[in-house]
Amino acid sequence: MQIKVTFYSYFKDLTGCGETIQDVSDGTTLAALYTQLIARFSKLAAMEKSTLIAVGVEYQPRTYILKEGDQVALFPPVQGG
Amino acid sequence: MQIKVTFYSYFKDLTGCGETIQDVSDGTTLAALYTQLIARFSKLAAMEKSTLIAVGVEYQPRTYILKEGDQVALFPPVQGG
Amino acid sequence: MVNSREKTLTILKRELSITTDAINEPVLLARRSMSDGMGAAICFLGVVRGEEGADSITAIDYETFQQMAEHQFKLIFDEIEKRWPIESLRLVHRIGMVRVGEPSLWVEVISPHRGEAFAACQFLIDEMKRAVPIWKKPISRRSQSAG
Amino acid sequence: MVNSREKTLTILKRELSITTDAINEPVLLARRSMSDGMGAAICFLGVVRGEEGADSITAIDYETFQQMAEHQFKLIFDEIEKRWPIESLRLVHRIGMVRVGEPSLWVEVISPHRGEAFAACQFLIDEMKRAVPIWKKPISRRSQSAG
Repeated sequence: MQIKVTFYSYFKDLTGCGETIQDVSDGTTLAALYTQLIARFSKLAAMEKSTLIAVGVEYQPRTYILKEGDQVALFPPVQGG
Repeated sequence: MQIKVTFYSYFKDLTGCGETIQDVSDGTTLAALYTQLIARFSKLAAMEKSTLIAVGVEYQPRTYILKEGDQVALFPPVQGG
Repeated sequence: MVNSREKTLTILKRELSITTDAINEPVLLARRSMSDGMGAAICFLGVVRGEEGADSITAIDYETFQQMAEHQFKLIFDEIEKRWPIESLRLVHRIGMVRVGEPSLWVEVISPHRGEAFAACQFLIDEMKRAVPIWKKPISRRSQSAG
Repeated sequence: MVNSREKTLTILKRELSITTDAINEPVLLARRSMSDGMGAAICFLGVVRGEEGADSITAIDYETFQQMAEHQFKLIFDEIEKRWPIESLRLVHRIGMVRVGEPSLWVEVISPHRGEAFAACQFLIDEMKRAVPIWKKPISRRSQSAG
């Protein structure tokens, strides 16, 4: 299935894009998705530990299993205020 | 010497006056002054532990020794705000 | 959008605005309402400072993932509602370009006593900085574009 | 009037008013000034509540020993100056008759970061309640004069 992935803040500079589509197989976790994205956007590799990941508008752990229609957002630590 | 004593808040109701003059001898402490005031204003007796005492605009302990010209203020716990 | 909620002590009046408009404190103040049981109001204003780390800056460009930011603020408001008796909670976060000296954040908390107003206001800002997807890009005096 | 002071981090702009005049927030707000290095402003407003203990009241009559109150506030301001880098500290305490729903206390603290603004503001109010000679006489709904 196809998962839409959006990047925020300087992650857009690291990947060179605001969003992308990633093809994943059934049962793919967020951790596995991240590994696949690193293969395409190598600069994400250094960010892996500090990256926050949301599905829709909720934070999700790396063990989350993707399902059809999920929209994923990847971004660095937030800093509002 | 003569010490001017001012009362605030409900201490004015307890003593029936806003201020008074108390004659004291040299070396009199605030504790001794308070005892003399109780002799005149018996309702102060119950307040002795919670009374705050200032000389001029500074809080002073009961051991403070009065000197000529001191102005003493007696009042209950403060409650600004 | 809202998690399961326990019985709350008071009904929370909530206002949330994430906007590119400048924060207008006098207008926000004029819209305040407090019932007779309320004894404390706290306003917090966060203002863009002239330096970010060692760098001298002219502005901060704030970016947000707005839909998620609104949801995450709602979760924090829900948690505050569970923890403290708050009558009113209003928050404005400005996004886009905010120049040095201009406010980026305005928070108001109204409650019966000051203890809960201070606690809720600090909790709200702490949680915002932990969970609400907003990011800062400092605009440096030299480059006008450094990150 | 001021105790011996250690070297301070910033110069404190101090304004203190103990007055029977109504607290005018918009006017106070309009007089605010913040330099480029300041990132946080907190305002606290204390308002007379409709109940005092179990009693329903219409107002609080505030009394002060003004000269001592001003001195005690100055001691607290001095202590804050030693503890936190505060640029501006303004406080208005209304005295005399203050009706339910009207503010009796307004405090503003301006500092580089929010942590010190919150800390200094809470310290100021706590210390005021401990040391500044101001007393409340609640005016009950029934008697209009009960203590």
